[in-house]
Amino acid sequence: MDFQDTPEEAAFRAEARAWIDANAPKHLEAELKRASFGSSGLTSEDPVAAGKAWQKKKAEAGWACLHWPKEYGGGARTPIERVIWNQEEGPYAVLSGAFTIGHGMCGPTVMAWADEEQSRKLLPPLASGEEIWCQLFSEPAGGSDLAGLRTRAVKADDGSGDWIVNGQKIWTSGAQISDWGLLITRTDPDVPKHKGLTMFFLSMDTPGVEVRPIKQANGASGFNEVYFTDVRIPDSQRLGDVGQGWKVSLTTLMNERLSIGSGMSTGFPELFRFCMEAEIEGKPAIEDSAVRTRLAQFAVKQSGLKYTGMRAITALSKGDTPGPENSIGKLVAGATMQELAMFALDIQGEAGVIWSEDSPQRGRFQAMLMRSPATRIEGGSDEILRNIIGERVLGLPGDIRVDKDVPFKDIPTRGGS
Amino acid sequence: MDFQDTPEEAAFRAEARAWIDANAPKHLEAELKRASFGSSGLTSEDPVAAGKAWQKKKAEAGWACLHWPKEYGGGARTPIERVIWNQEEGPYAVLSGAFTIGHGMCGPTVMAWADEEQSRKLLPPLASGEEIWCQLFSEPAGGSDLAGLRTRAVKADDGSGDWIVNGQKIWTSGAQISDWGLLITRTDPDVPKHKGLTMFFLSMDTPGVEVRPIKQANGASGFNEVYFTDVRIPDSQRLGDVGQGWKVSLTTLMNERLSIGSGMSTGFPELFRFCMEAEIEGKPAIEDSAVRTRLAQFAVKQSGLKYTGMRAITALSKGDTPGPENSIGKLVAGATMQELAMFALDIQGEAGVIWSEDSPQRGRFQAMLMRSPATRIEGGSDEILRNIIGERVLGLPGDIRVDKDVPFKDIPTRGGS
Amino acid sequence: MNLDFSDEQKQLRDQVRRFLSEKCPPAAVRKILEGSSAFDRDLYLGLAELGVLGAAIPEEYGGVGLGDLELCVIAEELGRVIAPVPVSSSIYLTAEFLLMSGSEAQKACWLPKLSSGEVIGTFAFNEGQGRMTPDKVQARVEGGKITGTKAPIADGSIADFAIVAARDEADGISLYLVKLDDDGVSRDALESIDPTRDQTRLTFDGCPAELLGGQGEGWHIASVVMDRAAILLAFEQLGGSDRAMEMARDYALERIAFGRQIGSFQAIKHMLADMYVSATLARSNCYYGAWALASGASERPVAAATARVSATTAFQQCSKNNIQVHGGMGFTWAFDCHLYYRRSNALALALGGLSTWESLLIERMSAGNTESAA
Amino acid sequence: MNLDFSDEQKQLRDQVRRFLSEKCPPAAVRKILEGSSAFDRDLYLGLAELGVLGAAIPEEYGGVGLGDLELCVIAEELGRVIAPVPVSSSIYLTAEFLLMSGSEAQKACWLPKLSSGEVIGTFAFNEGQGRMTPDKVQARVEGGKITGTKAPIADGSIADFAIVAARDEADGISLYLVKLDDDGVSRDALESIDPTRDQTRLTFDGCPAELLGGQGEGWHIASVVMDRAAILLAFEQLGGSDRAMEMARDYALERIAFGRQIGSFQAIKHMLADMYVSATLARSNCYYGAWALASGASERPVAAATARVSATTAFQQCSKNNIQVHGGMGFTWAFDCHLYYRRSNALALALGGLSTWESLLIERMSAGNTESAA
Repeated sequence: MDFQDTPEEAAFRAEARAWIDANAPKHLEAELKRASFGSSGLTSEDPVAAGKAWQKKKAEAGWACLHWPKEYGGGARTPIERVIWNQEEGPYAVLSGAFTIGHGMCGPTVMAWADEEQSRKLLPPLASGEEIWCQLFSEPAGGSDLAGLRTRAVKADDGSGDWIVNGQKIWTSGAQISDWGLLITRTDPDVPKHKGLTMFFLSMDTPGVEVRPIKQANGASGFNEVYFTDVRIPDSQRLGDVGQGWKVSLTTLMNERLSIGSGMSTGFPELFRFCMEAEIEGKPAIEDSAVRTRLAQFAVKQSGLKYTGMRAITALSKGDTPGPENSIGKLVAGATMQELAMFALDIQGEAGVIWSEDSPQRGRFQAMLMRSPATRIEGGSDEILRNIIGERVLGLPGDIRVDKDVPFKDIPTRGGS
Repeated sequence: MDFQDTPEEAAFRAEARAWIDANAPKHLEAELKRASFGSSGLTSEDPVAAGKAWQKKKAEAGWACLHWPKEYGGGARTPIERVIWNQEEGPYAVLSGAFTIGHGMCGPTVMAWADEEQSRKLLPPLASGEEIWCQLFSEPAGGSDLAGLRTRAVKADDGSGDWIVNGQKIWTSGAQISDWGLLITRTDPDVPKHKGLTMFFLSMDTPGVEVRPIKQANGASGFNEVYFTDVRIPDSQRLGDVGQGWKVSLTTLMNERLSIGSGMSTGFPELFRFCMEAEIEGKPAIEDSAVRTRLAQFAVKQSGLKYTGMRAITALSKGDTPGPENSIGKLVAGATMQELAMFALDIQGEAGVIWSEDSPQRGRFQAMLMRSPATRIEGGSDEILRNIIGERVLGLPGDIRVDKDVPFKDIPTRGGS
Repeated sequence: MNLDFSDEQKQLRDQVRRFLSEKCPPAAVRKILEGSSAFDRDLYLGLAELGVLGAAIPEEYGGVGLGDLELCVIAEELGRVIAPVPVSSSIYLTAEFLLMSGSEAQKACWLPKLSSGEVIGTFAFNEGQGRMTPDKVQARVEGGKITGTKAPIADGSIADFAIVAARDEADGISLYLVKLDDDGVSRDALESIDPTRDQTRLTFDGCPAELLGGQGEGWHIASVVMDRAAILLAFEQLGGSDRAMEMARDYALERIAFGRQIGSFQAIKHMLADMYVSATLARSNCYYGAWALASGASERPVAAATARVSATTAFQQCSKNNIQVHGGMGFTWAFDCHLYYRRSNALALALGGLSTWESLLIERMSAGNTESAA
Repeated sequence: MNLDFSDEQKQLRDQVRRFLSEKCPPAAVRKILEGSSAFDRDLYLGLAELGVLGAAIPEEYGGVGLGDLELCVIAEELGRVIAPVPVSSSIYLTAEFLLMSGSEAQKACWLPKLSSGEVIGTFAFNEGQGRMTPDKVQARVEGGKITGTKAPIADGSIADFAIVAARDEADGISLYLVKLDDDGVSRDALESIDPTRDQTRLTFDGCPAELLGGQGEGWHIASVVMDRAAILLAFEQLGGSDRAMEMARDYALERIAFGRQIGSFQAIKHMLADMYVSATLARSNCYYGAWALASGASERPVAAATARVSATTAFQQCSKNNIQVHGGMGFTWAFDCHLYYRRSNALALALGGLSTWESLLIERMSAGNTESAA
């Protein structure tokens, strides 16, 4: 039990800190600290351009993709070193938002399934931020049922071996700024649903690919729909065998779990600060016993997630593989943030309805209120996460599956009310 | 919208009040007011004997079984009159505890399924409290899955037409004081589970019937196990056709819902009184804002159940049949009472651990704490009630059933860990 | 004993529901959300014509002369369709202030116009952050002129006049009727979590203010009227809860995942059951509120807080879980789920937030109205 | 950075777990529940022999000389089996009081005997109903003799001596060491929700009382020691949470209803998932507490309250839902579910209930230890 750095870790931290101090775009720091809920906070510069510049600098000095091997442009650092880097990078980490999916999920999938030549071609520009990747998995009909996807890839009838893709993807973060996409398709609807899938990568410039932003409930547009109309993909851009797409996708999804940090935020630190300043009937809100009770329950969730993250890092540093138990982070953080936002607005009284720069903490709690429903859904809904914990952590039986051994085309697509 | 009696109702209330005033066993009133959680509160007299005496008095004056027809010993009163009677009977209603199941569930089932001669023989002594009935439905292997019962009835091989019953029932309230039992058995294990059941009634004196009390987690013993060893039942004591037992049992279970009153108690009135008296750091607990918040949430549950009960009575008085929407009473009351008890103990501080006559309200909150887990299970667990609301009130599809079209004997009985 | 609306009241409900389903589909709400104007004037005038605005206003003041129960029925329907109109400001509050405390002249002047929708009134109460307390009232009237800032004020951009709570010359709190077309009034529209209802900052710089009700009685009058309005808002929340629950139910029946209707999964089914429970408790508590409102029972303060706490809880729960049942689609701008989520969280704060009403409920119960606890 | 126990500490855990699984099966707990005696003396002496009681007591006082982290590991294991022994009274509290404030003579006299299990100590703090505050301390020492009543006192029937908080002659609060075999002591056993742990009323009628620690420092010393003990109790709660969750999980795998393992129903599966979440948060918060306990960090008061709030919540949730998963059988005396339910609710109140620790947590965070909030 020890929160101190080892001498080696302390040396690494000093090195990282010195380099960041000398190289980070300090003129952006104040803006970046305002980042919230999908917005980088940047207004004085284009966030993507600023992100690419920072990533390039990091790559040149060996600080990019610390978890990747050096031959692909990575830093080959230990898990603890990555954590230390993240702590030191602080607000500048927001600049890497556009690369999260490429570095965390697409890159490792390419590494695992592409041939060496492709990896050496595709990965270094991804590591250095020259190229951005997105993940084309979810579909309107899919939702939690990821394998229920309907985007079809069929062999071209011209003998070229190329594939022709038609269909629609949804919830694609960053599609509008991506150079490459990792695309899962259905190549055989006559077999059960997990068996007829095939994975490809493709340039987002390929003719027939159309990206349309989705306006979200909170007014932001972080996600996109991507339409495919007779999009031609050479067979050489296939990852894994035909029909092996589900297995390939699991590499991607498992890597999602590897991106552990210090636990997700519940919004508690902000609420605590707010309650130190706000008043209830003339006294500091923090002295109100109802506020204290709620705060205490939020506090132990925040700190529980924080130290769960540290326990995971400890395990990682001892060589353990992070498992499904890390599903608790988003499950707890999403629901807590939503409750917490409602509570913060309640303390603001009728003024809580106002969402402006003049609101407490520049309207952060209003933004949390409006963003948190998405947190409870994206990347695995609360219900899917509880299934994962129940089944994969606690070993309970799966749900009864009616779609398991049925040819995909025979699975119903619409209920009746 | 009106909480006042109509002139007819007021007249009925006056009549009931006058009769109760003249006839009730007033010397028991103080003790009966201490009733809690399965205990009648009576110590000076045998509760069953006292109950029988009161019931007999009521029957002689026409106040027994107000919802039954007169020919079976009932009072043939309207739903509103029953509610008024219940309000006026007050603490003396506790005396009728032993008859609840017989009057509310067994009697109506006999009425619906027995022939006229049997009804005229069986029902009047039940109405007048001379005889007590119990309901022999649940089994160890059954639980929420009521139709999964295994108690077997087979035709005697002596040509008498009698049935021979072997098996075990559980959670039988009042079995040790009952004269008659309503018994559901499996007569055909080769058909799907709901189809092979048959209902009987029998004297609890029948040879081979053995009653053993179950000690509960809270130390009380309100329930029993009942063992059947080669118990012989004449075919004339069959209710409904062979194989029709499930349908007969639904009559019983539907009648459970008819027993609506002013909503179940959550324990809120007691908690409110306690918070008026208790102190937190030298000030009345009721002035503490954390206490207020919790109390308010409990209060709206209590009052919500109370007025939901009144809405149901209003509907009943207009001729509507009470439906599955009444499932909310126990669902809300059980969970609320458990939370509320924990909260009351918390206010008591370390002294809350003590469960004695010297504890606040004679240990009522400790008793609630220890009894409430059963409330969340008995007569339909929280989970079953949510299924009922989801499916029968909101019209959502049933759970996927793996046991539906399978011969009963082929359904697995044990999982593996 | 009868805890239900009468057949006539149910007919009124059906009539209003039919009208609103035609005149106030989600597309109409979206128009306001997306900023075409601050409220739906056609809808508002249509409601006036239908007699909805004047339902509880006596005939002598141009109203229909029905009662409070009818207004409850109407409020529930307005809440179901989250109507983008200033009924709460102009009718539940302003008209009630006039009826309770207005002089004959004030009533005769304003009530017919409120009833016809010709003018809109609002209640300018809030100042600053947090729970309103008497010391927060800083707007001040001297020599018949009012000075001060009130925010946020619902429908402040569109109201023709406001009932304003302000310090009088004796430093007590009194209510004043202030016309908002005066040159001394500035109105700044505010961004809010629910743009389907206008929120505005009103600044008064020496505008004529006419006393409403007795001097120094402002806080008391406001408390009574806010209690009454709270019951009506609870009915709006109830309507919203029911609609959000129905949307979720319908989607759970229609949407297939893993080859099944998602409503067949207990996670979804039980979430819906809990929404139903919460909405049902709210309905029963609202009916209790309606009874207290209409009968003038001494329990009204307790009943108002009960209805309000219960309905706020229900609407927030139903609207957030409606999004959850819809999954990703529920979080798109294109689906209507967020309209209900926005409204539920805005209504939760109107006339004071949940914690305020929770505290009031217990304070009132402990002050003597304890019989309702039993 | 390393937030885990060392391999040696894990070996200790395994050793203690093996010992307890043999010596403290549920049947042993039931013996105490059903009144055969006030605690399991054989088990207690066995724990002493194993070095468990003296784990954190220095060798010079007859202990094993390990540290606080080892005691955390042990506490978790005792909690897992809800051991019916007075370790919390005698070790987490009494031994700590002596170590922190005892004179050399007091330490030399008592610590070896506590470590060997030869004597049992307890902390006599509580008076009356509700949260303990300094003004509730009414027991009084005059001329070296103590008079007053303390209840409920855990293990009061079986303790040989007690550390008693009482008014000193300057009306301050001081701690006194009082032998309980004195004629002036009466002990009345009290019925409790968890009969597997003794609760007693101690009445002192002029018994000899020996000052422990500085005069007037009683409240301060007690606060520090109770914080330390709270972390250890949180580990007991953590062990209990895990075991209750495992019992529920095992039953959900074994029990069939509707032809399926009940764990395949989402209602049960998700209930178990929520138990896991709660127990996991508690584990992480307990580790934070363990770090603060062992390192003497200034964050200890915050960490203690954090661990305690989290573990209390987890154990209550896991033990009540364990019964729910078991259905009717879970509510029988014969099944062990109620043993955990009882203990969880008793531990929730020990050293002050949830609301007390919630309030302390935020008070402490706002008093400056705010870095832990980030």
